[in-house]
This record gives sequence, C-alpha cells and structure tokens, in this order.
Amino acid sequence: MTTLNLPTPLALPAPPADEPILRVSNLTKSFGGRTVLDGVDFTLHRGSVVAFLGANGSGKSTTLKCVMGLETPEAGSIQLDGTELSNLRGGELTRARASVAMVFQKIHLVPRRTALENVCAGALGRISGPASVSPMFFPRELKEEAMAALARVGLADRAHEKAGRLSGGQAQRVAVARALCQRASVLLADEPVSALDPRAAEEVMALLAELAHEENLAVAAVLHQPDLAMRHADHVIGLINGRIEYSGEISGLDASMLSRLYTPNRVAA
Amino acid sequence: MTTLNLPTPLALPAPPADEPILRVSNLTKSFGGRTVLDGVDFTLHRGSVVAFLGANGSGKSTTLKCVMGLETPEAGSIQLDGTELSNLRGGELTRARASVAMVFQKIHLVPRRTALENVCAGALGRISGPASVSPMFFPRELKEEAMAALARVGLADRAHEKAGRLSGGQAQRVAVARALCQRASVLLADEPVSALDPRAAEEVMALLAELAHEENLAVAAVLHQPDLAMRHADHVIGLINGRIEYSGEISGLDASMLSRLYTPNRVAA
Amino acid sequence: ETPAKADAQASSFCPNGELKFGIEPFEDPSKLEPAYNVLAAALGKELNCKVEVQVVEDYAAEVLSMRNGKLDIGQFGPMGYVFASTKANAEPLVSFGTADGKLSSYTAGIWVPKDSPIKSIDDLRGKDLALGSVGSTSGDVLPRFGLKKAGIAEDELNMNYAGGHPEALIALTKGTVDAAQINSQTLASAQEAGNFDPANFRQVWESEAIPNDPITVSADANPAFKSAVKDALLNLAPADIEAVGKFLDVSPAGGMVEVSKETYSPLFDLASTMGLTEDDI
Amino acid sequence: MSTPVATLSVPKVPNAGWRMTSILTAIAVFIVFHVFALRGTDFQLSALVSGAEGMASFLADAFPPDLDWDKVVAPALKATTVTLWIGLLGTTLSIPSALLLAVFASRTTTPHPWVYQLSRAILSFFRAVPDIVFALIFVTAVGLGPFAGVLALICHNTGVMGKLWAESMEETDSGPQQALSTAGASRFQQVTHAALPMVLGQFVGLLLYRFDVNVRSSLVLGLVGAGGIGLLINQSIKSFRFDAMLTQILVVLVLIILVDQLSSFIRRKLEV
Amino acid sequence: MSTPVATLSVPKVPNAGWRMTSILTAIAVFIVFHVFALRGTDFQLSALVSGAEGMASFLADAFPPDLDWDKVVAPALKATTVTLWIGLLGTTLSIPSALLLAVFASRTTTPHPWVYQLSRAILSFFRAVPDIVFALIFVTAVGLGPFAGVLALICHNTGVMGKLWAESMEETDSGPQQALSTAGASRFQQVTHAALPMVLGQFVGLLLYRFDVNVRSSLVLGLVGAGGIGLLINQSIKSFRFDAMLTQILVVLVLIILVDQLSSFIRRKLEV
Ligand SMILES: Nc1ncnc2c1ncn2[C@@H]1O[C@H](COP(=O)(O)OP(=O)(O)OP(=O)(O)O)[C@@H](O)[C@H]1O
Ligand SMILES: Nc1ncnc2c1ncn2[C@@H]1O[C@H](COP(=O)(O)OP(=O)(O)OP(=O)(O)O)[C@@H](O)[C@H]1O
Ligand SMILES: [Mg+2]
Ligand SMILES: [Mg+2]
Repeated sequence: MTTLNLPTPLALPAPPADEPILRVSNLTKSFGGRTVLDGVDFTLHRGSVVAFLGANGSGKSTTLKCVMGLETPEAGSIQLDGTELSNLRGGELTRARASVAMVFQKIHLVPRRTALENVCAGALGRISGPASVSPMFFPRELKEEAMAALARVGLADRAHEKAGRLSGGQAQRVAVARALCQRASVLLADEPVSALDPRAAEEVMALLAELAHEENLAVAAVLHQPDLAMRHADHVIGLINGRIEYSGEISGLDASMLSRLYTPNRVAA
Repeated sequence: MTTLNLPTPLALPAPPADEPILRVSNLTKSFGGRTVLDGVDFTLHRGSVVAFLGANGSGKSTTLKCVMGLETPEAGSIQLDGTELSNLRGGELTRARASVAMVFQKIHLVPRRTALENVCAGALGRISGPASVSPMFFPRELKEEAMAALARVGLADRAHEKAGRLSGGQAQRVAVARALCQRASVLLADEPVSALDPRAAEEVMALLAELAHEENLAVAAVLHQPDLAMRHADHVIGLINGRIEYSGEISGLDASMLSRLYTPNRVAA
Repeated sequence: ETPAKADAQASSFCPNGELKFGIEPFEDPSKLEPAYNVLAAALGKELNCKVEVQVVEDYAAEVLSMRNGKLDIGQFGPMGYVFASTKANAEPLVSFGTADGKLSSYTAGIWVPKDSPIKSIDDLRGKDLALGSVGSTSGDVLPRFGLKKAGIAEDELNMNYAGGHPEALIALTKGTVDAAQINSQTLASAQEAGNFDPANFRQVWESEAIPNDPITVSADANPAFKSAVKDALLNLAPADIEAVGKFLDVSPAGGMVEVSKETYSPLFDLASTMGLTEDDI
Repeated sequence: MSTPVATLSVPKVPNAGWRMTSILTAIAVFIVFHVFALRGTDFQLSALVSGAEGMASFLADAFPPDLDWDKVVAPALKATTVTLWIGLLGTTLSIPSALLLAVFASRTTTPHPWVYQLSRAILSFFRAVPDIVFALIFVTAVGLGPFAGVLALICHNTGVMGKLWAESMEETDSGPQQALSTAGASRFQQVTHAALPMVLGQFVGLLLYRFDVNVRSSLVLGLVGAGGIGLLINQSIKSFRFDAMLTQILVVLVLIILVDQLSSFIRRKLEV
Repeated sequence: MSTPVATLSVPKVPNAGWRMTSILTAIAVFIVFHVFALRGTDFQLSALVSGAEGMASFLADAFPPDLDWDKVVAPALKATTVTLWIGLLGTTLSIPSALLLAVFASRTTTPHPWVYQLSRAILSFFRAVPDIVFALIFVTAVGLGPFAGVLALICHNTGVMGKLWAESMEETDSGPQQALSTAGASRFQQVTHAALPMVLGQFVGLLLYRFDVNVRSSLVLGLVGAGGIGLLINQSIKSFRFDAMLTQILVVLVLIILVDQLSSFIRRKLEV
C-alpha cells in the first residue's frame, strides 16, 4: 500500500498566494455556430473559494469542462501551476489532471458500484498495479479514507449501498466525496449542492470552504444560490452569455448586479 | 386534429374545493428491509400548491413515484378523484394516470429528440392514431401548444435543440414544459427548480402557483428551498424518515420545525 | 426445324421460359458451374429452351425441390439418386459414358501413408480414419459398408468426417490421420493438380465399381418431355461433355449413355443395408 | 500532506457471507464445467504447438493471394454482389418481425407477461431451427435459387435480431419511457417515442452486424444453389486453390470493413 | 378547458432543407438497392404461396417427431453435450482476446486512434475468415476432432464478440468514465471501474448469445469431425428422417431456452 503514501500534490510546499494555481485566459468555445464561451479569463488561487454565478445556459458547465479537457475550446490557454496544459501529453497530462478534481453537474456515478467503491474510484490516479484492478483489491487504507470522505458529506451509513439506489441528494454527496478522495489541489464543483437539502447544502459548502482555507486548496463552485455564495465564497465570477461580467469581492455583488446576471437575454447566445 | 379538442380533465366542472382530488393514505414502502415510507397520508386539492420538504433520503421522491405507479407500495391506498387506483386496470388506469403529470427529479428526457419533441410527448395521452407515431406527424396545434409551454418556461428559442445538448437548467425547464403540455389536473413536481438559476426558479414556481390558482390544478412540488415554499406554496408537508411530521399552513413552518426537518438522523432509516 | 415446331416444343417443354437443372456437386466443384454451363447450353439448344444450372452443396435441397415440381432436371450422386428415386420419384435418363460407349464408373478407396503399419482394412481397428461428408456415396456410405463387411464395428476405430473428399485427402497428406477415404475421381484430380503423389501412399481397400452420376427427371413428367430431354442428352457431342467428364475421371469422355433404375440397384441395396432407407423400397 | 489523512473504519458488508458463498459456488460450477469441456473436446495446446508446421505450410499455400483478375477477382466481386443482395433482403425484410417480437420480448416494453413469454419462445424457436432447415422448407416451396435463401435468412435473422434488440432495450435507461407512461402514453407510443429513440444507435449497430453475418452465411446459400462468395470459397478449398481462397477472403474483408465503417458513420450521425 | 389553449407558432427548423435532402437521398439509395436486390434474388412472393403445399408436406413428414429413446433422443442428448462443451470453450476462451480487442476498438475506451483502427481491422479480419477456413487451418495442426472445432470457434468468436462489445461500449453513457479520467485514472482503470461496470449486463447478454450461436455452429464443426448435434441433424436431413430431425431441433430448442433463461437471470442479478 506504498502507493497511498506517495507524495500528493498537497504535500508540496504551497506557492506564494498571489501565484494562481489555475490561470484560464481567453477561453472561447462554440457549439454549431452558437458562441457559448466568449473570451473567458479567470484565475484560481490556493486557499480561496470562487463562486461561479450565471443564468442557465450562460456557460458555467462548459467552462469547467474545458478546464478538465472534456470539451476542446477553440481558443484560449489553461495554465495549471504555471504549466500550459495543451503542451502536455499522455502520462504527464493525466498526472496534471489528477491534481484537479471535479464534481459533475450530472453526478456521473457508476450505478452498479456501491457508494464506497465510487468514492474509492476518485483515488485511482494515486494507486496503480493489481490493487487498482477491482474494488475487491482496494487497499484497506484507501477504503478507510473513502469512508472518512463519505462521513464528511454525512453518508457513512450508506457506504455499501449501490449508487443507483441512492436518492438524488445522496448520490450528489457521493460525487462530492469522490472528489475529496482524489486529494487534488484544485476542486471544481459544478452545482455540488443543487440536490441537497438546505442543511446539507450549507454543510457541504462549509466543507469546501474549510478545504480551501485550512487545507489550502483552490476551490471553484458553480452555484445557483447567491446566498450560499455570499456565506462561503471569497470571490465571485458572474457569467452572462459566455462572457465574464463580474469578477470580484463577494461584497460587490449588489442587487443590481444580480438582477443583470439573471436577466433573460434572448437576443444573444 | 380532433384529438386535440377532446374534453380534457380540465374541462370538467371543478368539484367542491374541500373534496381532495388526490387522497393518499397509509403509504408504506421499504427497500430491502429499510423502511422508506412509513404510513404516509396526505391529500391534494385543486387550486392549491403543496410543498414537500424533507432531508435527503426522507422519501419524497419515493412518495411521488408510488402515486405514479412507478414503485409498488407494500400498503396504502391512492385515490384519484374518488377512485382507488389499485382497482383500475389497463386502459382505465392509463387514462387515470394521464390526468396526473409528473416532473422527475432525474429529468428523463429523450436526448436524441429535440426540446419541442420532448414537450409534445407529454401530450401523448391525448392524441392517438397515426398522428402519434412519429414527431414528424404531430399535428401543428400540438406543436404550437408545446411551443407555448416552452415559452412559459423561457426556452422557446431552443425549441429545435436536441435535449441531450441542453444545459442542466435548460433540460429541467423542458421537463416542466412537458408536464404542462400534458394538460393534467394534478401536477407532481420532484425538485422542479433544483437546476434553475434563481430568477428562473422563482418564475417556474410562480408559474406552478398560477396553474393552481388560476387554472385550478392541484400542484405538489418537492423543494429544498424553504423560502420558495414560503413564497409560492399554500400548504407544506414535512417528511422525516418516511413519516409526515408536519402538515399545515406555510406560516406554521417555524425555525424549530425547519431545524427538526433537516437534522440528520443516522439512527432511523 | 420449322419455327412452328420450335414453338410447340417451347410451349410443352419450356413452361416458364426456362428449365431448371440442379447439380449436386461431387468430387471437385471448381470450375464446375462453367463446365456445366457448356453442357446446359448444348442441352438448351437441343430443347430450344433456356436451361438454368443451379449448383447445390447438398442433395437434400435438390430432392425436395424436385419432389415439389420445382426442379425439372437433376443430376445426383449415386446415393443422392437413391433418395431422389424414393422420395421424389426421380427417373434416371442418362449418365456419362467412356470413349468406347460404356457407362463410366468410379471406386471408393481407403488410403494410408506408404510406410504405415496398416496393411489391410482389418488393421484400421483403433486408428483414425477420415471420411468425406455425411451422405456421400464414396466418402461416407461405401467406406462404412466396407468396414461393416470386414466385421469392424464403427466404435472400434475413430472415424471423423473431414467435410468433403479434398478435406479428407488433406488430412491424410498433412499427416493428421492414419487413413483417409479417397475415391478414384478425387485421386485423379488431386494428382493432376499436384496435390497428391500416389507413390507416397498405399490403398488398403477399394470398393466395387459404382456407376457414375445419373441425370434424372421426375418420373411423373410428361413422357414427351422425358424423351425429349433424354434424346437431347444422348445427342450431345462428346466435346460438350468433355469439360464435365474430366471431373468425373472420364477422360477422354464419350457421349451420354442410357441408364435405368436397375443400373443403380446395388446402391439401393447398399442404402438399405446401411439403414439409410426404410426397407419398404 | 502534513495533516494525516482522515480515515474511518469500513462497516461490515451486509450479507457478505451469503454473497461470498454464492460467488464461490458459481466459480466452482464454472470450473467443473470447464474441466468436463476440456476433456470432452480433447483440448491439448501441445497438439497446436507440435502441429504449427502444418498450419505454416497451409498458410504458405495461400500466399501470395492469386490476384488474377479474370479468373479470381472478377468472379469473386460478382459473387459478392449476389451475396450482398441476399444479405440485404435477408436483413431488411426481417426488420418488421424482429422489431415487433423485440418489443414484445423486452421486459421494459412488453404489454403483458404472457406476451413476453410467448414472444421469447417464438424467438428461441426461430434460433433453434438451423437456417439450413428453413432453407429446405423454402426450397420445397419456391425451388432452388437465391429466393429460398433470402426467406431462410429472414426467418433465422428474425430470431437473432429480435433477441438482441430485446436485450438491448432491457439494458437501456428506462427513465424516459417511464416518464411517458406516466403521461398516459400507450405502450406503442412509449416504444416509438422513448424506448426506440434511446436504443437507436445500438439497433443500427446490431442490424449492420447481422447484415454482415447474412452476407457471409454461405452455408444456407450454397445449399439452395444461391451461389455467392461462400460457394466460391468452398470451391477454392475443394480444389486446393488456397491462394484464390485468400483473394476471396480479402474481398469479404473489404466488404466487412465497409459495412463496419457504415455502421460507425450512421451511429455517429445518430449521436446526440 | 374554458380558456383557450395557449399556442405559439413554431420557429423554422434550422437547416431543414439540407436535412430533408439528405434524408430523401438516403431513402432513394435504400430503395434503389432494394429494387436491385429483389431482382437479383428472383424475389416472388407468389412462388411462396403457390408452393405452400410443398412446405406442408415437408412439415407433415416431420410430424410427429420421432421420440424413439434409443435411436433418436439418447444420441441427440449425448451429441448435445459434446456441442455444449465445444460451445462453452469456444465462448469462454475467446473472452480475453475479445475483451482486449473490444476495449481497444471502442472510441470511448481506446488508448489511441491508431490502436483503434488496428483493432477494428483485426476484428474485421477474424470475422471475414469463414469458420470453416479456421477449422481447416487448425485441422492441419491438431487433426480432425472437436479440438480443431473449438480453436476455430475461438478465432471467429473473438471477431464477433469483440465487435459487439466494442459497439455496446460506444453506445453507453460515458459520463462515469469521463469522471474517472478527470480523476487521473489510467485508461485501464477507466475501463475496469467505469466502462465495464456500465455495460456488464449487455456484455453478459451478448456473451450468452454467442454461447448459444457457438453451440449451434456445430453444423460447421460437423464438417471438421467435431461431431455434435449439428452432425446428427445433418445426417437426419441426408437420410430424409425429418421426424428425427424435428426431435433433434427440439433438443436444441430446449438448450436455447435454458441459455436464454440463464441470460436473463444473470442480467437481473446484475441490475442495480
Ligand atoms: N430502488 C431503490 N433501492 C433501494 N433503496 C432505495 C431505492 N430507491 C430509493 N431508495 C432509498 O429510499 C430512501 C428514500 O429515497 P427518495 O429518493 O425517496 O429520497 P428523497 O426524499 O427524494 O431524497 P432526495 O432529497 O435526496 O431526492 C433513500 O434512503 C434511498 O436510498
Ligand atoms: N454538446 C453541446 N452541443 C450543443 N450545445 C451545447 C452543448 N453543451 C452545451 N451546449 C449549450 O451551451 C450553452 C452553455 O451550456 P452550459 O452547460 O455551459 O450552461 P450552464 O451555465 O452550465 O447552465 P446551467 O445552469 O443550466 O447548468 C447552453 O446554451 C447549451 O445549450
Ligand atoms: Mg451547468
Ligand atoms: Mg428525491
């Protein structure tokens, strides 16, 4: 089980806080002629929580997917810890990606696997060899870490339930736990609390903030609840039709800004 | 196109308001030894919006699925407009079901079909014959009605987009529009606004309230936002571990009740 | 021939504008269809009707379609003919003759490598023997009949179907069996193609001569049609038959010679001895 | 990480003992069956090694392929078009019956458990009857020739495609279909508006797989005198022309690759 | 409803013209191909009707099935076990190669586009070579008998199962796999922890379908001396014992129904 003791990205000395761990510049993406991202620029820093706000269809999920390499932007650069991702190939790229964890809006669990197994799978970037072939062979340390992650999202009692049998909110918590288990230094969460009850949502957001502030992660969360953003985020990015219209302190997010963000705009996009 | 002019349930004279259109009694359901619903009783009345609140896993979705016949309860009765559903068979049951529309927590659109086609499919209970075989043959009236439904949820501009290409919130709006297009007299909505931006959520909830108050539907919506419930619901039902712990006026939902509803309870369930 | 006569023939013998001629492929079907097409063209000219050749891989389909009146003329292997006769009431008209006008024939045989310890059919006990395909006269029924006559039960040796005559021959030449059936026709064509050198092998058993494949029509057919076909076949020039005859190891080929059910009576006996047909025939 | 990784002990898996027992039993049965099978089939890898020479010489006979245009390639192409037509009809004409039976024989779309059992029985029957038997039946009716082959392929293909389609519907997310059923859609509408659109890609893949099988089903075709590329391959074997056989196989290979490309092209088009 | 139903005019479908054109073209091509095919195969339904009598007499020959225990049923059962063993080995022993090639030949799991193309080519090759040809190759190596048949089936089955599995992986929701890929899981881990668990039910279904095909392909195997029920059916046909043939087919039918039940039992167990 030496694999588990490998130095993880978190074990590295943290860079100075003004050095962004993720720098996205000029991200541009369109689907079939419809421009969805139009020159998106932002940075994520260790130790801080960024909330992405924006109306439905404004391009929040697409932004995160581009960062994860799940969509190919037409233009733009993505620098992780100073390294341009488009210059990396194969194993290097995989390793770089492994330091960024993502919670998907569509959850994406394997329904036939148990909650615990799904959470363990988040650690696959760290373990290798026969121990990684089947959940049966997962090292005990990994399973215990996954249990701890499940406990952090309040689902330890359903560890052995198949993911396909969980309620919507329970499944979403498993997805968050899976990302935790990845021990990444950047955490991108796409509406991680949309299916959670209010207390659970509060707790999970507090957990993300704790990860950022105490374990020095860089966290970005897409949220549709401005009040959650206000309570837990350090910085807010507001998207309108694929453009960043607001980026700044949470305090600057006044009512008029919010109203602009969520004004339906049928002309563009 | 006569099919479209058939008398719909809405055309019937509304029964007196104190006569519930849906009466669920003593609903009991367990999955593999875990009791998920434990004697759930409630009624829905035309012209009123009921909000279901409850922690994740408290049994809200299972309750609605039992009403829709998608899960088989171990015990309990479900009466629709005075008729016990378990006494109905075949065509009668299908027709009875068609007067209850559901918005699913998991959306359940057909990704290969366009938004408009998915919305039209909500009307399949009303149309029959060759016109119902393929979206190509859907009558124009139906398509226009579906367009109006899409417009009500603010998605008219994406009518011809394949459902699989929509963003999370856009897809959820299509699911709401599909339920509208069913012209049902009871509307069950399982977290219909979970993926919507705040303004859209407000609008969709207002739309549901309008349907209840102005078109005399009975609406039940599962919500994780007590504030939305307060603004738009007439009645609240609070579930804890598969039991109804609160049922009453929205005003009775005080802070202590809310805190009880959302206190994690790892002992039971 | 006056046009009027030709028309009359066409109407009586050419019901759908064409006659169907089914061929059960025997030993070596390569180039078989073109060869038969030569024969069919000649026959068609005689009958003044298009003759369509259909090569089938198995006599069962041919027999069944003849039984239901869907096949006008059929060539069968000797054993196939037995079934055609009993099941579809086929009547043999002619078969292939040698240059001196006699009915041609062939033999089945069992071969072993030259240095094999197997000296006679009795030594086959406990050995591997490759047969041809199921229901084949020389590839299946005759060798099994030979074993039976020699008093060898079928479970005393390891008999396997190789799938056809050439396959059995390959099994022997590649050394994967101790012995294989090879009939005189396969032998000749394999020898010519350079795939078999008799000097390296030995024949340990040979059957009696079997008359060559008959060409038949349904016995219920119009007698005028039957005799017309028969005359046409008998009138074929040896040159037209040459191509086919080669495959039947009849070289140089003669004309067709007349045959009857009696010509094949040993095969009827063989079939009933081997339990292939009920005794009521 | 300077802070130790948080851990929590893993609770016992419920029913772990019973599950383990049933898994072990299944494995044991599997092994026992295989031991019998290995014995029953004289399985000896050593024979394969010791006979490698024979295979080599067989392959040597086949190389290089005989690319004589008039004698080998042109007839092979011509025969392939015949098989292509037969395969095409054998596949497309079985779509209606296969689709109907598939819908009836899938747990998620069947109108009634009895219909389900009955359709599955019919599908099993169509698969149990070897296609040569169908060929014989149709030969008695329509005589020798490709038509009988087409009819035989239609019957057999109905059985296979119906089963494959039914299973692929059972394995697909039935959520959209449930949504339509609660909207009061009839069974038939649920199928046309949810079940079928969901599995369209798989249906096309399986259909084109069957097309390619049907084109290659030389056994039936040879039997009824339909000719085709299978017959040519057989003839090449029977006359020891392994180099010609290789050419014919290459023609089939090209055909199969084309069908494969078509399959993935259509499935890409059908993607969301 | 007393209030009129709200309506809104439907906007134009983008690219409607171009789409219509391509659909019409596809339909036209389809029709033209079918016209050629119908001609090329002498397709005449009337022939089927006029020959119905012949089919009836064929079936009359087959009924009632010959249930003589010693002469028909017992040998059929015995031959079926042989076929069963051959089919079992031909299926299970091809799992490793088929699985590997399937993973490489599926767009969603392949490590590299070249690997993808190469594996697809290999799969096509295995399907293009008729199983009789494989049988011949192996017969030259290991001699006549069931072993050669098993080897031939393994080769052919690798081609078919690999293709079917690859396509079913391409058609399945790749979300979970993407999630693992972003977690830094290797290709191999993505396959074992997401792709395979997602398609497990389909894989089992297709595997048991192939098992049932392989059991029935003893007809081909009969050609290499592998024996089995196919050989018996063949013998019954060649000696016109259609009543015995029917009995043998019934034995196969029972086997197929059992395999089918097993398939749906396992797939139900695998359900979430
Ligand atoms: N098919 C199933 N098999 C086993 N358990 C199930 C199944 N469906 C639901 N459950 C369990 O039943 C309980 C109630 O589930 P349900 O989906 O009704 O919750 P919910 O109130 O809708 O929660 P959420 O707010 O998360 O959507 C949960 O604990 C869930 O794990
Ligand atoms: N694969 C795709 N093909 C075509 N259009 C797409 C695709 N994926 C996304 N889009 C479109 O891009 C736009 C942005 O989508 P995205 O999912 O990024 O929105 P979002 O901000 O996450 O919205 P939501 O709050 O609803 O999740 C939407 O209009 C969507 O329809
Ligand atoms: Mg989104
Ligand atoms: Mg729920």
